[in-house]
Amino acid sequence: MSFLSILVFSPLLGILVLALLPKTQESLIKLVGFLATLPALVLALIAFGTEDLTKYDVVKEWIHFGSDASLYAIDYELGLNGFSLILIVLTAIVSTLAAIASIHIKKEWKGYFMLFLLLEIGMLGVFAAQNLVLFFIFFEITMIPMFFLIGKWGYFEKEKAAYSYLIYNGLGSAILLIVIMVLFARTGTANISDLAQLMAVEDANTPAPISESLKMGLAIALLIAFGVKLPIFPLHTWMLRVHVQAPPSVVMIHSGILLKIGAFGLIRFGFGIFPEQFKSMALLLAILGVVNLLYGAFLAFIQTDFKMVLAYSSISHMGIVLIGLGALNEAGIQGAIFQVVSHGLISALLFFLVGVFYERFQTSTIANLGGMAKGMPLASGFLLAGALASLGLPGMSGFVSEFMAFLGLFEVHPVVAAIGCIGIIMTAVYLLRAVLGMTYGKAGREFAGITDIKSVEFVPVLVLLALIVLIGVYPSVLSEPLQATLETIMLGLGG
Amino acid sequence: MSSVPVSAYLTLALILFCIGLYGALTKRNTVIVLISIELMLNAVNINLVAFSKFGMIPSITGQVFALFAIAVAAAEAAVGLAILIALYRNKKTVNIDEMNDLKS
Amino acid sequence: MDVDTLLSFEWGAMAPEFIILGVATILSIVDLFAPKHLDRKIFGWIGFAGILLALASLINLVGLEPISILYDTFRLDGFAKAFKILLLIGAALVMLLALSYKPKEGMEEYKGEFYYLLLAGLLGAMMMASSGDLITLFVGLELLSLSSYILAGIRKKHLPSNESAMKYVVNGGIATAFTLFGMSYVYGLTGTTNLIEMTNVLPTLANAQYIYILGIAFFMIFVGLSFKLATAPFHMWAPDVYQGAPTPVTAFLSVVSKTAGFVILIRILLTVFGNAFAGNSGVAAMTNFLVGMQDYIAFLAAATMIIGNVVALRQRNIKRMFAYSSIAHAGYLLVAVTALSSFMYDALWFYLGAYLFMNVGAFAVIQLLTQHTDNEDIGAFAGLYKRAPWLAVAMGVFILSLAGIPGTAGFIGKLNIFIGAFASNPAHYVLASIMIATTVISYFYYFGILTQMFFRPAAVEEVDGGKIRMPFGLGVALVICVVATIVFGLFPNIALDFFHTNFEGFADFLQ
Amino acid sequence: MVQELLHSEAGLLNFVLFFILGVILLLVILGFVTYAILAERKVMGFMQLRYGPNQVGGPWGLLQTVADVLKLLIKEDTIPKLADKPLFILAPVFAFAPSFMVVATIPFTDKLQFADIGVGLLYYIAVSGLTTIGVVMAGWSSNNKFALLGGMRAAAQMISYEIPLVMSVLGVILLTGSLNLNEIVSAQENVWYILLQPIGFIVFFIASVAELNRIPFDLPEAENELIAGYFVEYSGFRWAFFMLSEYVYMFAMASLTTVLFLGGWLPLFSFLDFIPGAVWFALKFSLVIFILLWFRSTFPRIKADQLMEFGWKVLLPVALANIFLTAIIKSLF
Amino acid sequence: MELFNLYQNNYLIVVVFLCLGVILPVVALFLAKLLRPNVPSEAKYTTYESGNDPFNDSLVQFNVRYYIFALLFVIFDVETVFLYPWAVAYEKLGIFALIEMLIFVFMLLIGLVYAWKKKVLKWI
Repeated sequence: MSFLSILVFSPLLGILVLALLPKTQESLIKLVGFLATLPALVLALIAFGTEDLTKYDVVKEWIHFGSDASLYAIDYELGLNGFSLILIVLTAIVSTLAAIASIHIKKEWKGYFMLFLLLEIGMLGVFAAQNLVLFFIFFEITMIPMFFLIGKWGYFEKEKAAYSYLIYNGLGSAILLIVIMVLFARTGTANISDLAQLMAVEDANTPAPISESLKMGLAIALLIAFGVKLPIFPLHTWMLRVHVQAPPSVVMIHSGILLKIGAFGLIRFGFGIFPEQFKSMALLLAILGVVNLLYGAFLAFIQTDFKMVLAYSSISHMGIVLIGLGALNEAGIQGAIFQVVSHGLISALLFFLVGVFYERFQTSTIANLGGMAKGMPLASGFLLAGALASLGLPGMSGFVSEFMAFLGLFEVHPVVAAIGCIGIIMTAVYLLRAVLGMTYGKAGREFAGITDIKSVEFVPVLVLLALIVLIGVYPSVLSEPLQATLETIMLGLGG
Repeated sequence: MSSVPVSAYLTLALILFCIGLYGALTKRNTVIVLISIELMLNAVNINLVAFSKFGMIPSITGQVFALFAIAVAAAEAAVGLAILIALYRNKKTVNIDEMNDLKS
Repeated sequence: MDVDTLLSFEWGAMAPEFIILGVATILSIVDLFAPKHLDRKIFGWIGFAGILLALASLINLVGLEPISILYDTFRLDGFAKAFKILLLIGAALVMLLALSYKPKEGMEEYKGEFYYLLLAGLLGAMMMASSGDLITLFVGLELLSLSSYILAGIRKKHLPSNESAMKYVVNGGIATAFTLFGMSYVYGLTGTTNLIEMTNVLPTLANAQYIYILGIAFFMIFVGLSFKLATAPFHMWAPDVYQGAPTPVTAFLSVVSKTAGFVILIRILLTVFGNAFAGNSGVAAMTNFLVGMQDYIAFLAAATMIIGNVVALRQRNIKRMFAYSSIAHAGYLLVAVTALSSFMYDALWFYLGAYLFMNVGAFAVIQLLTQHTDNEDIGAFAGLYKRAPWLAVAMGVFILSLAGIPGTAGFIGKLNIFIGAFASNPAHYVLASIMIATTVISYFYYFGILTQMFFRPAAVEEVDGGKIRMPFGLGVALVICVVATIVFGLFPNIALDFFHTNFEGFADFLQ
Repeated sequence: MVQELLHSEAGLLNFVLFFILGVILLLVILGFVTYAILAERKVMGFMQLRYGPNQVGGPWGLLQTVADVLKLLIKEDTIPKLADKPLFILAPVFAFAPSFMVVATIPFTDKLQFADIGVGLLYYIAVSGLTTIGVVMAGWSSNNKFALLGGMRAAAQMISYEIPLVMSVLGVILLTGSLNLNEIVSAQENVWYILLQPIGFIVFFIASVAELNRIPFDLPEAENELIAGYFVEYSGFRWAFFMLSEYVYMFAMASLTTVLFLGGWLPLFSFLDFIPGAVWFALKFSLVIFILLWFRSTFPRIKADQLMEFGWKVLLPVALANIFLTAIIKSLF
Repeated sequence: MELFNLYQNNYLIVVVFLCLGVILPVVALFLAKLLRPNVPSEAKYTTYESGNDPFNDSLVQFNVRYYIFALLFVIFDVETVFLYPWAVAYEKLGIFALIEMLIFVFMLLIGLVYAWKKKVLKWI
């Protein structure tokens, strides 16, 4: 077993151990579930520390269709580059923290953790996959556990949420599958770098020709497929339901990592394989980004439930990713990637806090939580910190990413960028409205007998905050590993 | 040799087939439906025998095929009737419209 | 024909058929003379052993060169071997299901028949797989059909069973007539019923009138065979029959019968119509007849997928739902047929194999549950995870595989079909997109079952604590199915390599 | 002349000529029936030590049957109100027409034959089966319980015995290698098939008696059980046609027996061939008829269940065994 | 041509006989109609039930055995379709045909035994 395989599949060990445990042993199960996320974290950090990422590449023969073994082969190929490595680290961290957050889970811990770990395998695999089919397989593997996690452990309308998650993502993945299969069937390979090369050459030697219009169609399909995941404005409704109905620990994962698969896919495949086509769609991307940003911000403003505020803020923040991508220059794309990571951390933090509140008050509406600063000063403080990070306070990660993304866009489309800036302001407005309403607003309830954030709950909060600040103060912790990836992308874009 | 062209047989067979199909699809009485099916199968036999005698490449195989078709048709009719009898015992009807216990 | 010619045939090629025939015959005789109180279950085990023996003898034959005996009416080529393996495995699993089938009423006196009729149906299917003549094809088809008719109605005192059998017979009869009518035209055009000889004659037919007749023949045969496949336009029987028939029979219909249907479809399509030409506007413009028909097949495939998946959404009865699901899967398979790419055989073979395991497995669970609760409503699955977690997980695997989720054999099967559809020229984008879209639609009802099993509490607390006792045979079948579904999902090359090394892509198909 | 006619082109003229010849045969058969009925009554009379008809038409009551027919002719005809009228009227025709049709292929001598078709035997068996339809039709259309029961019984019996009958002649076909009745007769040049096919003959004969609905197998028309079976509602000439068809069948079946097993027109010993074939045929034919009449006065009627089970459980297996015995012996020698 | 004429003529005869078979009853019944008296009365047209007034529907339900015999007949009669050509061509076919037919008839016999054992052949 190679390093990367172990990294990706390490949670499997936890699943096996859990399978053997009796299902009544609550604390033991939770402990095992938590421990099972650690190997991946450790390995991911080790990988983060290495210089030469290519040594982790794994290629093993796996499936080949048709009688010619070299053609139509899907190999088991894992590999890392700067971008995916960062996301893997992010995944490992958020997973571990979400496992801690899962102490609030009230029933069927065994099933929960097994699915949770399966989900982690899927996420790690998605970022490590070097080939489209493998990517798709891991992508779908994330979908099934999510369906169950939402549907079983969620709140009142959990089944509905699970279904809308399933169907939207199913549709997205279906479109993705079409793209993947067309590419695979007509070129005979699913390897991403091979494909990128083949696409770049005119009249490449493939089993079946790929016309320019087909390429454009595939690119658009790819945009839609990942747009569902991201989510881009008209395709976002499922995501609200999930954010509201799923248990907070799951939403940490979902908002923190799963949404990023959309961005990851767009950057990795969209810009990697179809640079020309995406170049021609850049303005569209930027406009979509601005729409997302504004739409999310405006609607977040009128929400009464804090979860909904966060859900719309996610939409809004994903707009920034699109804006960065639409800029088509190094700053923009770097901003987009930064935003991916930063939003992953921030939303994980905020949703963890939501989980903490929900655990204590069984509610997350802003009005009901008013005046929390008195009862739970620490928690309120963290909440405020998270919100500030989210609205892009300098010195925190949100600032870096938003700054770079807009910097990039101002260079190309200043008008669009200017409109987008309204969104930034809005962000500050709605977040502060919500957070201040909760912390200092009119007291919504009695806080007597409510414990503040305690013992193990500190871990995720502090870790996440530390990372947010770290990135904010010292961005090159991300930008250095990203350098190579960015260069490749920029090369593909012809600049 | 023959004053009757092969197309006449084929047309006859086609007409019989269509009558059979019409009966099988529209009749309410299951027995009649089964008989209609037999009619369709017999139309095939006419085809086969006509082809075997007057076809472009006449050969005896057509008649052999017709024999098999007859045998199979008989078996099918037998099975059909047996099932109909079993059904009739339980349901007391041979009307195909009344066979509606199976519905979602 | 004298003794020497008789002995000169390689009868060994028919060994699997002979074994099945022998076992079926012996069982039927023993059944008549065995004492009444003898438990007929032993017959099931004998039948199962017979199928395994036949499978062993078939695998023994795998390495041989194509054999054609009895004046080319019986062919043992790669195609036949490959699909016979599927048929035998499917029948063996169904037999295991049948062994554990204990309905509450209506089957008291017909236990023995059940087993040997199953074998007779299997024999018919196997004959279809390896016949090189329209007559034997037809006889095999009918042997399978007639056995299935009776099997569907074998619960003699059970009204739904009777009714389903009746509907099956009527629809089947019409379909048979269609097929036969088409075959008669093909015979008329070629003057022979032998497929090999036909392939020699058909390319010489270039007259527009003949092509026209051939077109009619094609549609007749295709429509007739769509009955066996349960695809549009002859799918209407499936829901009723699947619902009314005993569950093992339903499994048999959805697996063995369907596989056999595709076998005969491919045989006829490729040998007969694959060699004819459509239109004769200049020699250069001659196109293959089958290619000319692609659009129509594509239309039917699309209709089948849409009907199957959309109507399935409304179903509450689990067997009925699976009937529509089976229609949908037949539609997916038709996509592979439509594409006519070099991947067609792999795709069909693998998909049918995957479908075999996942569907039989699903039916095993359905049988166990419906028998246990005497309730075929989808609600019977409610709270299964609580009552029998392993069973629920197994069913979950089958459902995911049917829905085509990665990690299961169903996904690889679909992948294979997609490659075929996209790799062919011109590529079938629309058709494949419909297939993918309908797959997503299928999530609704497939995951509906998962929802019932995992999310909902059991509808009623059962008297005996809701414990489900697992009969041995069924348990074995379930384990095999789960393992196969997952193994072929993760390591599909076990099957694909076996296929390619042994059957060489059916290069011997037309020789 | 007939030979030339047969070889000339088929046309309307031929049709007319054949028609005339057919009418002649029909008259002969009607004559036969007339006197067969008389003979039956006479023979039964003798066997039961009584006179039988002896009053009408001079010595031995020669015109008795003629008088009976006349009586039937002027008898009032009723069709029950509840009957299904078209079917009721059609039934006698359906019963009679096939009975006459089968006679067409029977070779009375090597010269005297009407239709010499290649599949004569098959033709006979196929067409004779049609009568069952007439019987069932009569039983059903009468809308009478007795008639219906009789019709169903008759049908059940006829189809049950049809199978042994059909199977028993397979031995003959195997030996001859042809379905042509002429060839079957000529194949008996040396040995009659009654000697080569004793089992076949016995099965055939029993089955044919049953097919003819004669004692001991006359259940469908058992007067004292079902009044008169399927034709209970018929009267006058309609009724007469059922009777007529029965006797025509008797004629046909006796001829067939003669042809298949008794060497047709061939002489008993070859030195006796100065006697014309027609005479030989008549002799053998009369013998068969006599045996049939003899049966009638000797045997009791058997029970319905025995009748059916005998056909299926005894005759059919025996007939099948006979086929294979013949086939095996034939391939051995 | 000669043979064909012979062939056609022979079947023409069959047609003639068919016509005769139909014409005779028609003519005879027509004659009888001229001769016979017609004195209708209500009683004459009632269904005959040995002097009792008819009761219930006459199209009574039958014992199912009648149908089962019909089914058996269909099967066996049709199977003889195969035996006839076989018997005719037996000399030319040789031992293989014998074996094949033995198998075939053996199957038929199983069918018969099946019916026997299932007490279908029992007439009540």
